[in-house]
Amino acid sequence: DRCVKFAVPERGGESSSIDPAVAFNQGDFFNVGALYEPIVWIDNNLEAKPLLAESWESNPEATVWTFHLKHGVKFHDGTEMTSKDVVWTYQRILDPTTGVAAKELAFVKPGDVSALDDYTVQFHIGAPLAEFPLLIGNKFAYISKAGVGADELAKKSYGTGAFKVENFNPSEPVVHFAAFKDYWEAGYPKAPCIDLVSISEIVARAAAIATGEVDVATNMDPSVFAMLKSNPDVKLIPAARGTVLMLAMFTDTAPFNDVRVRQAMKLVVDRQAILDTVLLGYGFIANDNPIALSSADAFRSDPIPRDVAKAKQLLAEAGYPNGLTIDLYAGDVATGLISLAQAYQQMAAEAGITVNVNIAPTETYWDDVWLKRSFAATAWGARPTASALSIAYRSDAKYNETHWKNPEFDALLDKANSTLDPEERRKLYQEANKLIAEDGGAIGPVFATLIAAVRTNCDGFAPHSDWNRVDVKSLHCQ
Amino acid sequence: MIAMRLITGRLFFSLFTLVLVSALIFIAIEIVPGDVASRILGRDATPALLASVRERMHLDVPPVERYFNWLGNIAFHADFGRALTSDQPVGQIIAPKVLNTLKLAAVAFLLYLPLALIPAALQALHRERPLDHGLSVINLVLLSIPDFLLGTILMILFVVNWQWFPAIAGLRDTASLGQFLWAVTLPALTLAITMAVYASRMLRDNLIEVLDAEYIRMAELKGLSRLAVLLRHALPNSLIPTLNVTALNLAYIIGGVVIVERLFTYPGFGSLMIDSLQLQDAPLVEATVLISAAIYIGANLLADIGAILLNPRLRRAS
Amino acid sequence: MSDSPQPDLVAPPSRRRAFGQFWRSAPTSFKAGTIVLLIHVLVAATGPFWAPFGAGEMRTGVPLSGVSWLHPFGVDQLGRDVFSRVVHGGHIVILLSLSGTLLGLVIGAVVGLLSGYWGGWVDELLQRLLEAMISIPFLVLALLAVITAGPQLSGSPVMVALVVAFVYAPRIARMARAAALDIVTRDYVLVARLRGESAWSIMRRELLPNASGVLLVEFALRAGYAPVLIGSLGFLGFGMKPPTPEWGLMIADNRQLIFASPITVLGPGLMLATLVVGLNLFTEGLARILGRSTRPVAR
Amino acid sequence: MNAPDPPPPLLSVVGLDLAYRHGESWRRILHGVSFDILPGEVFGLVGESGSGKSTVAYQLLGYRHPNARIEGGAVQFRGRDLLHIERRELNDLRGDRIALVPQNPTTALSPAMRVSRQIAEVLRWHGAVLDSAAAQRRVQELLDEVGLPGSAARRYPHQLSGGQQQRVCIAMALACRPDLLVLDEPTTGLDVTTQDQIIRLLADLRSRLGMSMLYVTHDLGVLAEIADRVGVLYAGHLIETAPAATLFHRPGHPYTRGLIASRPQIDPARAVAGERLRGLLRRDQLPPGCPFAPRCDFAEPSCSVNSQRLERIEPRHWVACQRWRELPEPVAQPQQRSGVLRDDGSGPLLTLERVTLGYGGHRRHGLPPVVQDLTITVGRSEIVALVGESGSGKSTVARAISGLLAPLAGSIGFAGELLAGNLRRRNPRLRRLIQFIFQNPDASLNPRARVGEIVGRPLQLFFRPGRAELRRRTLQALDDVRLGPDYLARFPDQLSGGERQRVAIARALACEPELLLCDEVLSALDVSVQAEVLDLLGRLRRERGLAMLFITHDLAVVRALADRVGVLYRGQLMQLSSVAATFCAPFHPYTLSLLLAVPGARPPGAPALPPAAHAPGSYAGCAFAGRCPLQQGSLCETTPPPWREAGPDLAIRCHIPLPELAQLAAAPGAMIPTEAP
Ligand SMILES: Nc1ncnc2c1ncn2[C@@H]1O[C@H](COP(=O)(O)OP(=O)(O)OP(=O)(O)O)[C@@H](O)[C@H]1O
Ligand SMILES: Nc1ncnc2c1ncn2[C@@H]1O[C@H](COP(=O)(O)OP(=O)(O)OP(=O)(O)O)[C@@H](O)[C@H]1O
Ligand SMILES: [Mg+2]
Ligand SMILES: [Mg+2]
Repeated sequence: DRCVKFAVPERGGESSSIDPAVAFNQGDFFNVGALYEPIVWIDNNLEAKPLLAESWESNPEATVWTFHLKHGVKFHDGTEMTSKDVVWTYQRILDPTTGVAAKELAFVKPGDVSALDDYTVQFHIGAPLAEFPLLIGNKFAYISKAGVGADELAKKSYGTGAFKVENFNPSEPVVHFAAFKDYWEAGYPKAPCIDLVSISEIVARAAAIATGEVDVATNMDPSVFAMLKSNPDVKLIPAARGTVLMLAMFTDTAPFNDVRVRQAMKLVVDRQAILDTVLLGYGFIANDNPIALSSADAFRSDPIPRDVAKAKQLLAEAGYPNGLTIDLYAGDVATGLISLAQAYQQMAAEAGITVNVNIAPTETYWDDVWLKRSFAATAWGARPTASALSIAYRSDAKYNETHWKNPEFDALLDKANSTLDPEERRKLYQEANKLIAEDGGAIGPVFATLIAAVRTNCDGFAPHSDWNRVDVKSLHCQ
Repeated sequence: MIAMRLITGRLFFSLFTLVLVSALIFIAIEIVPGDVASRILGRDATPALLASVRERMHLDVPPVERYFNWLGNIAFHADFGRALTSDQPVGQIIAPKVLNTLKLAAVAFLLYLPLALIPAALQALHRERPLDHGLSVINLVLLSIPDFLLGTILMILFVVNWQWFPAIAGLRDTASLGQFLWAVTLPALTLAITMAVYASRMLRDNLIEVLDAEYIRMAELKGLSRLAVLLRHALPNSLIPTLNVTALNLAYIIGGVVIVERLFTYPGFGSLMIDSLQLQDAPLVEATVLISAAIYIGANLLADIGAILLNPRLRRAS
Repeated sequence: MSDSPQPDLVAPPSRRRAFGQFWRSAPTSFKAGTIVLLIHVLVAATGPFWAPFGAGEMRTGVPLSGVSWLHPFGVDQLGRDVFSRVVHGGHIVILLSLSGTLLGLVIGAVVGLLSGYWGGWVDELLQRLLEAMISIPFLVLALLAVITAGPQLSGSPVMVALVVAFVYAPRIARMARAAALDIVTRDYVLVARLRGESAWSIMRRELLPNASGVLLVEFALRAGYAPVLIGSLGFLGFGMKPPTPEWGLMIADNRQLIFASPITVLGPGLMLATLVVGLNLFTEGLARILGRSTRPVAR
Repeated sequence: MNAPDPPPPLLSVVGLDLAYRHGESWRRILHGVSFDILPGEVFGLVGESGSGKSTVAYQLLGYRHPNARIEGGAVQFRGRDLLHIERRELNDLRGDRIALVPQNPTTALSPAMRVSRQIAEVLRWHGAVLDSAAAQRRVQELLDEVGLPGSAARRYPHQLSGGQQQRVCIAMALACRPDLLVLDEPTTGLDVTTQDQIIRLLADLRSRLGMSMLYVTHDLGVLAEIADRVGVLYAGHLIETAPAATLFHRPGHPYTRGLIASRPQIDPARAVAGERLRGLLRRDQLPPGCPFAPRCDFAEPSCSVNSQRLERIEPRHWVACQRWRELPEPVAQPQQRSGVLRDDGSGPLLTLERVTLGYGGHRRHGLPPVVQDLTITVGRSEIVALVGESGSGKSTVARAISGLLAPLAGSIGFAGELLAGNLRRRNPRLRRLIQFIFQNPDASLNPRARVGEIVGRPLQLFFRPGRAELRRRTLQALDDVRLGPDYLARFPDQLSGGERQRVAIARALACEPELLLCDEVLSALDVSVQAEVLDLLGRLRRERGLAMLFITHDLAVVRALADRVGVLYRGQLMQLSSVAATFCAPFHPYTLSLLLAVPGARPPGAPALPPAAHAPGSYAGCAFAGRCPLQQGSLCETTPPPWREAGPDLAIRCHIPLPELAQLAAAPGAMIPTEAP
């Protein structure tokens, strides 16, 4: 086996980092995924699996959660990982000044974490949370050695991951990951080392994988599949789930504050057409909510059909008999967003809805447009249902991009959180999805599948449904 | 000796220009709408983080004062401050990238000279003949192809189809010169072509202008060969506007190189500049733009000096 | 461009015959260029009426299904007929490029020539300013403009044209000045000064005609490059609003389709190329006609 | 056709036909031109502007203008036809065996190259010298040969005055000691003394090296000096060839007669009998037969139909005129002299008071000013000539008056008011009233403007006429210089040298000025035009009361035109006198030497002036000291000479007692030849 060359689209240049708490873009998350491990691993189907924690249990109310850590897990510096490291890590990432994790882990307070003994960690949380393990396995919650501060973490890896980095320099074009000899799981990692490069240009990335200059390239765009498919040395590996592409309307702003308008705007969407064009078929249909149709939590498994006539009628009822004109903002912040906007423009036109597509600059999109414009395109990586629903749709959600405040929905989520029986919970989730789809302000026609191109002489790698997660310990090439 | 005085004058003015640029760019960064700090953190900004960034950028200090502090540090301590995103000295970050880009630019320039001069000379000498027309059509076609498209086409041909050159130029260890050249040929070629088509066009027309001059006929009647006439009498007198084009081209290399760098994944200065712009890393942006401006201005200085040396009349004019 | 002979001084025998003669004696490059341009203008003007599909119309065919009789330039990812889009976009490209470049040329030429003629500190100051502007890489310049203008302003044709002019003017000015510096050393400029001509009229009468060659070429090159520039502006999110079928934008967008369906890029590219070539041939010929009418032809 | 007399000719032109493209059509410029040049012979080619002299000359170097076409004939040199040999062969000959001295040095020298390099280039290229050191030495010799200071080598062309530039060209041509020297009006625009020296130099070279020459000019006087045989070209037809002496005494062709008669003469006694030429060569209206018929006084209807062939009328004398036998003896005509107007007492129009002029460079390098306190006046409708050799500062004076060069000291007054030194601060009226006509028409006409605009512009600017009016006055102005309406739409490079200068004059006249500053305006013109322009200027002065500062070096012209003459030497006024007084004793020594230098006017055996000393010995004494034939020992060297009234309208700056000067003039032969140091 030889050193593997791994290509990701972006590596934020100077901003790139190997500190789990401040991971930001794909490159960062690759770094973190290769160097660090969480106690709970979210697998490709977005279910919680033990990793550094062998097992866990909770009290009936789901307010006290106890995790039992693996024994003999070593950090890269040779010391053993114990509960105090876990506690230290959580306390660190929950501190608002450290990073942004605090936002997503709002349900835990630094004080809630405690170590019972060297291998047992306990969380005392205020409100019941049935899917705590799923949520605690957050993308930032990677365990680093206790007492090691941001400065060291920026230069050197202090994790338990299968690979390690001796000295990290963000301006280096190539990051060299060396296999970690004392990795706890025997026989891993498979590859002696990995060289991480970033090739932002899709064409270049395709060329590089086609000519074997790199062994793995993630986030391949449908437009290059034709070429790669014909190449016998390359195989395309899709992820199980995908990123949902959405058009978010402010439900508290005219004309979207009228639910009939929102429904009309959803009805004009031809989901299949969008899938076939914008994604060239590489994805799944979505029903205006972040839950995949294939998931058991989905409220219906068939696409919502298009119905222009109904849309027209709804608009008329809402007081727009001869259509309306609206501005839609999009940016090149996720594959297909701009195309989606244009496609939607065409479809809406047939219902008398005139959409002006404004393309906003990529670099300022997230802070000038998103959450600021009443109708804007956005994208969400695949998440476990619990977090997917809470992160952007709760009334008090930090990223409530639709300004949607629905007490009924909030109640459903709270109920679900305190419901331990999976079946019960599922029903509640389905209710919630339905609400989003029918009353919410998000138009979500499709999920874009993440697809990685891998040289045929390489093995043991599949892209994760959530682009924030990478697992490369079994990746290897001849 | 008059020339000497002129040149020193130019030098002084170039410095002045540089200061002008620094002011412009600083203002431009300052007046960019929205809060710089929040832009850096973008989607995941938290009040605490914002506060810390603001503090690091001294956003509390009034702009004018900040400008002069900044300029002073650059001028007197060659200190560009620290990058916001990776809390490192800007100088350290930029230095290697500048080196890379200069390497690339050097190769591009070597390719550029023949690509610009030879066709122009051929065309001027075979004016209005098929060769001339043929070359100018080729020239025009190349001119009309956007550089990113040109690069893409070159990549598909040379990388995917024939596999002569690598797709990614900057990421391999380029220990030996040979390897380096092999790696950067394509990006350099792309740059060279996009620049040359422009310059050679210019040069051809100037050459033709000059070739009509009586002193050219005189030179011919001295018995000089076509080539000698061209090199000794025509070129020097037709180079002046071309020099300016070349200077502009250099600006292009430094500024527009980003597209080529992106395309061929070359860790150069241009991408750094655009990246830092996208990251809104103010100190980095200011530094990079300032440096690229400096390079361009330097090139211009050379062009002006060249013009002074080439056209004695200017010395009297000034 | 150059001051044409005052009609009252040259008495044309008959408009039509005069034109016929003119056309016959015009250089081939001029004829070729004119024809190409005429075709382009014709297409641009009438295209929208006979184009097989709408500019943004989807589902015209299987996405990325290559060349066919129905789709000479193929179908893009959104299932739009590229040929129709190109046809629809013609007038936009031409108008935008020309207006932008023309504005830049006028500003640039005037500033450059005058500055070259005045010389002295005015010249120096102007040059410093222009240099300062040029020395900021135009991508950065545009990007800053984008960020400053904010999203709502993006995509308005006027803004695009302005940006083109904004980027071009200083560069053209430099070129013009270089030419002027050479011309002002000639005696006929002296004569004009003795006559007491204003700087403006000397610029118009003595400098401009003699710089017209350089300027025309400059114009042709810039105008030809404008669609490309506009395209890269589109890259930065400052081009025309999609689905505006502006060619540069199309090339930029479809670039990654070059594997799947090259024609979707090469089609617009071809149109752009012919336009630029035509424009240049035309201007080249024009330069010669405006210049010394019996411009010697090489041995 | 010439009787093939031994030795065989070095070069022979045989039935040369050539045409230029004019738009679509081709226009015949040369019609079966044939002549031989024997080894060591100087063949003079004379003819008016536009007759095709230059065209012929260039064919001798096998050079064809891109839009010229050979339609027949050959140029045989050493058994090779220069019109049809390989470019490489040609290159070996050009500059080495056959060298050219161009018509117009200003545009013929490479602007961005130091003079020395341009000369050395030829030497090195043809392997005349081995290393650059040798080249440099040779360059110095050559410069010395043509009477340029060694310092000129380091100059750029634009830093030299017209005369100095032409010398450089000649040096370049002589570099390889060619067998055949082609001179296209080499002394046009040179001052007399220089011209004289150059002609002597050429004569000397030819006797030393047996160098053959084709000497193209329109100045018959020059040919009298140097040419063995002369060919007269008219509208591309060679109409007469004869030995120089014969031609001058027994011109066969009416045209030749007119040509000779048209020359202004210094002393009226020498005026040649004969009708002066009338009209002008118009290529657009040539009859199929004798091209001269339209202008010929003796023409009969048949002339313009049957074409003329060269007939042998006496040994070595050929004429192409069917009526040469019947031609009557020429009748002598009184030399026409535009009536002298005295100052009408209303005070002078232009006054220069102790004006001192210099260029930035001069002051910086501690050189003396180019012109030292010059005091001179020009009365209303008076023509004051300013003569002096090249570099004496004539143009500089004109520049100062026109406001291009602010005086370092002194004052310039015009019609009573003081002229601002800087052009900007003069009002339009003054700008219109003082018009400058430049030395070199090609440089002073905008190549991208049509004649119509060039002439029309000042009219628009100063008079704001209506369209019709503009057209009328433009045509009028052109007509004043004998240019037809068909020139309106032409560009300068479609005119021959003469035609260009006339356009330049027309432009000035259009302004209806009161004072004309004419800087060598005639030097680019040929005799018939010169005569006409002279008349024209005289007429203008008479009709419009036009005053002129007339800068020239052609004393004959001075005599024909001027009222008073100022003699300038190294920026100092040496003599100021009425025309009459100028041409008779007593003379200032320098004035005398100028007179003696006039081609064709010098008594045989009279010595010429030694070439200009490279640097004046001392600025303390007389500027002429060191070159003066009868220098008064150290006196002239040390003390500046006094400014003395030496008779009615004659003032002289000289130490020498008047009587001496007076009797000096009586016997010019008495001047001791002092050769150059
Ligand atoms: N390149 C050219 N194209 C067209 N016509 C030309 C060209 N050169 C000269 N002519 C014409 O040919 C004729 C002869 O030109 P040429 O210069 O030989 O005359 P010339 O005797 O040398 O006149 P001058 O004494 O003024 O130099 C003129 O009528 C001129 O207008
Ligand atoms: N622009 C200049 N800079 C420096 N020296 C100059 C300049 N122009 C002329 N000179 C010098 O001034 C002196 C007088 O020049 P000027 O042209 O007045 O002589 P001129 O009498 O007109 O000669 P010519 O009869 O050849 O025209 C010459 O020695 C010349 O070298
Ligand atoms: Mg001539
Ligand atoms: Mg002069």
